[in-house]
Amino acid sequence: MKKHILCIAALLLGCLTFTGCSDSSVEEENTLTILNYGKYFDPDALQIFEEETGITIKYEEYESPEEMYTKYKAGSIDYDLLCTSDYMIHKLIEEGEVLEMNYDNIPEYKNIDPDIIDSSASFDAEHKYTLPYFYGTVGILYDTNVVPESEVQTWDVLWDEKYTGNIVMPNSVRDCLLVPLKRLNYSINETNEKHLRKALDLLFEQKPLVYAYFVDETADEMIAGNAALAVVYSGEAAYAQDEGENLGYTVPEEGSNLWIDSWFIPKTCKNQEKAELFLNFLCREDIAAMNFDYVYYATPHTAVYNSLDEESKNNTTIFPTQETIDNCEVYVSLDREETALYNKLWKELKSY
Amino acid sequence: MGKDFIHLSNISKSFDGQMILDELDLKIKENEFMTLLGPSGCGKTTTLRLLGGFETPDEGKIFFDGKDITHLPPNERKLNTVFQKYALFTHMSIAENIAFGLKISKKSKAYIDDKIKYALKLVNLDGYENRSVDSLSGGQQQRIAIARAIVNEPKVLLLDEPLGALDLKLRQDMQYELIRLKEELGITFVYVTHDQEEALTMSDKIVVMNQGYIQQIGSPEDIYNEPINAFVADFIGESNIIDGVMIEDKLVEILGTKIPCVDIGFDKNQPVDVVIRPEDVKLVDPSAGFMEGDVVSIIFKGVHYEIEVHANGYDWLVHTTKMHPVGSHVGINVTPFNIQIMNKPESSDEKAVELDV
Amino acid sequence: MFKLKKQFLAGPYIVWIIGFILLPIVLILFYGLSDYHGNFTFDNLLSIFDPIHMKSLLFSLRLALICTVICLILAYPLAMILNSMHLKHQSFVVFVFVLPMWMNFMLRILAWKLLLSNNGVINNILASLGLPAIQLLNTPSAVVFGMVYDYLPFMILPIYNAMSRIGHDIIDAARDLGANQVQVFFKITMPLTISGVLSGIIMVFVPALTSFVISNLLGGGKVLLIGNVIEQEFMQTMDWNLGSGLSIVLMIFVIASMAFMNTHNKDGEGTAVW
Amino acid sequence: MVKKIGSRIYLSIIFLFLYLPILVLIVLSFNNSKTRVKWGGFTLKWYASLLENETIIEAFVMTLQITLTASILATIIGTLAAIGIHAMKSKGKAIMLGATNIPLLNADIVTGISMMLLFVRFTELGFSTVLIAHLTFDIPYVILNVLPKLNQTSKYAYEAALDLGATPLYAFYKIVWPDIRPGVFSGFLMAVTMSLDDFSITYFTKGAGVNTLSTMIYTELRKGIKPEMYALSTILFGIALILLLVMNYRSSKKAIN
Repeated sequence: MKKHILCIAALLLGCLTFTGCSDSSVEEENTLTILNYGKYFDPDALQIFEEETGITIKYEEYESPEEMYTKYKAGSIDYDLLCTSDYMIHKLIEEGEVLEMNYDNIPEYKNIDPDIIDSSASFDAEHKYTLPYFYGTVGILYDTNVVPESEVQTWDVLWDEKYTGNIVMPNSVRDCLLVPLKRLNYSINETNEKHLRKALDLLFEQKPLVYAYFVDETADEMIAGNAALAVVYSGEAAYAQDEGENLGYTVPEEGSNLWIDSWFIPKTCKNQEKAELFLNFLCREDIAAMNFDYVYYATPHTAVYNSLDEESKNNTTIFPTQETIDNCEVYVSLDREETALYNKLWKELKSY
Repeated sequence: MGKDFIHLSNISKSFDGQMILDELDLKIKENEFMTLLGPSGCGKTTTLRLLGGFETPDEGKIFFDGKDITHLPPNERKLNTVFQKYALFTHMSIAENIAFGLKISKKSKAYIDDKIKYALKLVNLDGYENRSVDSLSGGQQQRIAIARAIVNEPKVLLLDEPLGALDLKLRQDMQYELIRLKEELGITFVYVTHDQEEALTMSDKIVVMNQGYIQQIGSPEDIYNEPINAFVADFIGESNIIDGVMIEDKLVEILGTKIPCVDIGFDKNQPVDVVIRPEDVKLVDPSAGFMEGDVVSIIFKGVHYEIEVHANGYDWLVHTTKMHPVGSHVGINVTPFNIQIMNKPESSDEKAVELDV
Repeated sequence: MFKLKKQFLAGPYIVWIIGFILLPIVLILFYGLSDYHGNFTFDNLLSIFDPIHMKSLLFSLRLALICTVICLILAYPLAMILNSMHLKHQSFVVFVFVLPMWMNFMLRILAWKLLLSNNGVINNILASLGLPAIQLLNTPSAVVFGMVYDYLPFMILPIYNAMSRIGHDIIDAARDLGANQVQVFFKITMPLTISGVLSGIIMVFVPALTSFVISNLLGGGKVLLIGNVIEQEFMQTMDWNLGSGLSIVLMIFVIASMAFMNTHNKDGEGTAVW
Repeated sequence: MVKKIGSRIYLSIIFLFLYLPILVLIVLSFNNSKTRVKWGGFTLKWYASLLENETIIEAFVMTLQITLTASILATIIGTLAAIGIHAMKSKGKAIMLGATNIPLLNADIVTGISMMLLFVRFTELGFSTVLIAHLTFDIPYVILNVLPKLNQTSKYAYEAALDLGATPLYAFYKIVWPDIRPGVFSGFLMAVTMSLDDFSITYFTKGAGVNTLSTMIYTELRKGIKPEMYALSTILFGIALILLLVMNYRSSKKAIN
């Protein structure tokens, strides 16, 4: 009897591997391999692209820019298109890993807000390499039932022992360090080890109060009511406010980080024209709108912005006011030694 | 022999609704070598386990030296068991195995060492103290199992088919050893086996069991020569068991022939089992026997020939020292004294006759 | 006529061993013993003495030890109970403990998160009873809990196996020789199950020592085990040399603990779970 | 009696511990509410939307593909290897067994990383690299399940078959195979279990677009799990339960016969 089971299993296997193989042999020629943040592209939009162009997309996600860097640098997968944050792009440009974009192939680029393109100068000085995708701030998402609005105007609240076990901090080096750095009135691009040590001491002091260090889970944890205060990206905050109740978002007055996530074409790209075809596609108004609805971060796409109702336009969680933007810094990349220092501090914080 | 030492009184025991022992009643005397003999599933091992304390009876009581021990756990009973597959502790040395019971009863070290030496000598394994169990042969393991049991100076030694796993030669040697041991120790042995030869060789008394009932109790000679029913006859040695009808006292009809016997007291025309041992069958000239037949096979067995004779539709089993070639025509004769007449069992499952011990 | 030498049947596997078992280890050694520029160095190995790494290694050892002890304490009586039930089909026991494994372990851990989180089922029950909420998740205890949950079957099965191999006649014999139930346990059952206990310990301790997933999922980023350090070196910091160096250290620890166990385990029936 | 009740209670607690999370997932799969902690009534909608969720279905199919391919190939290679090893002299045997133990005893993370280092050097990460990695840790389970069975078979029976004129293949099929079949089968099951449950090794060796359930859930878990996952896990559990029950029933029936 067992023979039969094996036979059936073998048959099943045969079918599965057969279909699997036939797929992969076709897609070798006509594919785009894309690496992006998690939850950062509407899967339906990807499908539309595949249907319109016949190009198959191999889509992969990552959590932190550092993880992206490793995946890219490992060199085992040749990516055609990447989307990541300002400072990481800066680093890769400096390492000569980025191809110049041919904006002539991206007519829809005209939709992108020139102000944001200007802000990108900190990492793409000559505007040759990148295409802004979303931008936003880092701030505090809080449970309005537990924390009064007055308290969250400053980062100090994250050291308030009242909220022991109710604080979520970011699980990435720079986003986590920016909080004490700003509290101490240093730059978020601080490289002075003494200053960084001071910031780290604050984080050590804070650690017993922290519920967890999260990135992507933060919004869901806040919606589920597992914590009262969380340091998040503005987009995450907007998503959380949409799904949950009684959640507020502010950027504390000491200032914070303005981030711009942008697309670029890495050296490993096998077909730049196809990559640019995809970039043009995502700048199309309908697609940009889809992605805005899906991701819910501030879009630099002027047409999409203009089509929004007044309420959304005035949602300061999504679209920071000019005042806030002026109060924020953009990350710049760190060199090898500085990165090593940051990593070391990070491990120190994490090891008990 | 001594007084009744152990009394199993009206014991019943069943497993999963299946009756293993049915109102068994058995007495064992002091210093007796008593063997429980029967086919597998007859209840002999269960009886032994009841004695050892590994099972409790559903009904009935067990008395040991006059005391009720029915519910006493095994470790508080003054008897020890030699297990079928020895059940030696593989994680201990020989000496540790033997010392196990003594250490538990907190004997002094010197006493224990002495006892180990004595016991090993008794089973002819002196010097084996520090060997590991795995390094011993089956026969040696068996002796250790016995040594381990007897150092505790039990009043009764229970042996559960202790020779079953040994080869023939070793088994015979061990039989003599056991008899010698029994005499040296002067204690009661209760021995379980399905091997009739073992039972006949060693026992003072044999209890033949089948299907939870005692069939017959008696000395080896009694059991062999005067089996009480066809089951016992068949189980103890080989027999020709033939359906017969009692014509009148001292005359029985088998296979269409009336032959004289010595039994009396049966009803007229009562159906009976006629049992004749193969060595009691005499092969004579065709005209001299009460029946004629042809030799269909002959096997040389060393001391005798085993011959099969086809006569009147029955294949007779004959043991004789004289050779009769296959195909030769012979006569069959049996002296009346050697013909056993037995009542047919009341039911097909050979229900035993009630016995009084 | 061709004559098939049976040894050759292992041919494909020998190739496999060389290509996919030995070669990767050679690579780890290569990376671990060289620096960024490919020069030979012991620095990566020695970096284990860096206080950060040492701390997380010691912390991993501590959690793994606690996890192993808890598993042992839970599993041993359980194995005894299961054994005393005299199940007709022992495969049933295996079945019961293997079944959860067929459901993805990530999902099972997720379920625990739902139960244990601040606003989760257990805290809600506590709240409805008027008791204060307790933070159960994102603590070292939560990580140990997850480990115990995931690895408990690996402790139970070998112990149960060893226990069911003890013949009833052995126990009977000990009882017969005067041992009471407590004595039987200490003198017979325990010594005879020690091999099962040892393989259980190995099968729990090693994965617990090297785990990084459970601490990621239940530690809330606050519990940094040596496995997490290695994972971060590979996936975040991109220092493969250091990561390999630490992996070698971990490997040495695993081999050492195994060697230690094996000297105490003569039967060597290490992995017979099924 | 007290002892018996005590042990029953203990048993129940352990089973609760093992099965509570599964129960939670099953309950949640029927929960008509978005938040995870509130019961919003019975629904089957997650099962319906599961079928439309391509990410999950793809990961599920990928998992099946990898698990089945790896387990079956591992069973074949492993069984052959076991026969080969069995026929070896003691020294060769020891070396082979030592090597076989490496992936079993080594930490998952080290195995995963070492294979990643290998693949990154010589090829591109993708489906085949995951498959190779799974095979690598599946084969030892097969070997270790088959070898003891081989040790139990009598060498003479096989030789007797050859003596009676059987070809080696026929003799193997008629004499050796029936003896080792249970070992092969449980080795296969073991391989399936390990492949299904693996995360670490897949995590380090998978390429773009290749996601098993484990790795998919790992990313999903951090982004907020979709209720469809509960539905899938309930279905998976149901399948596993039925499969194992059938197998158990079969083997117990055999035992009675």
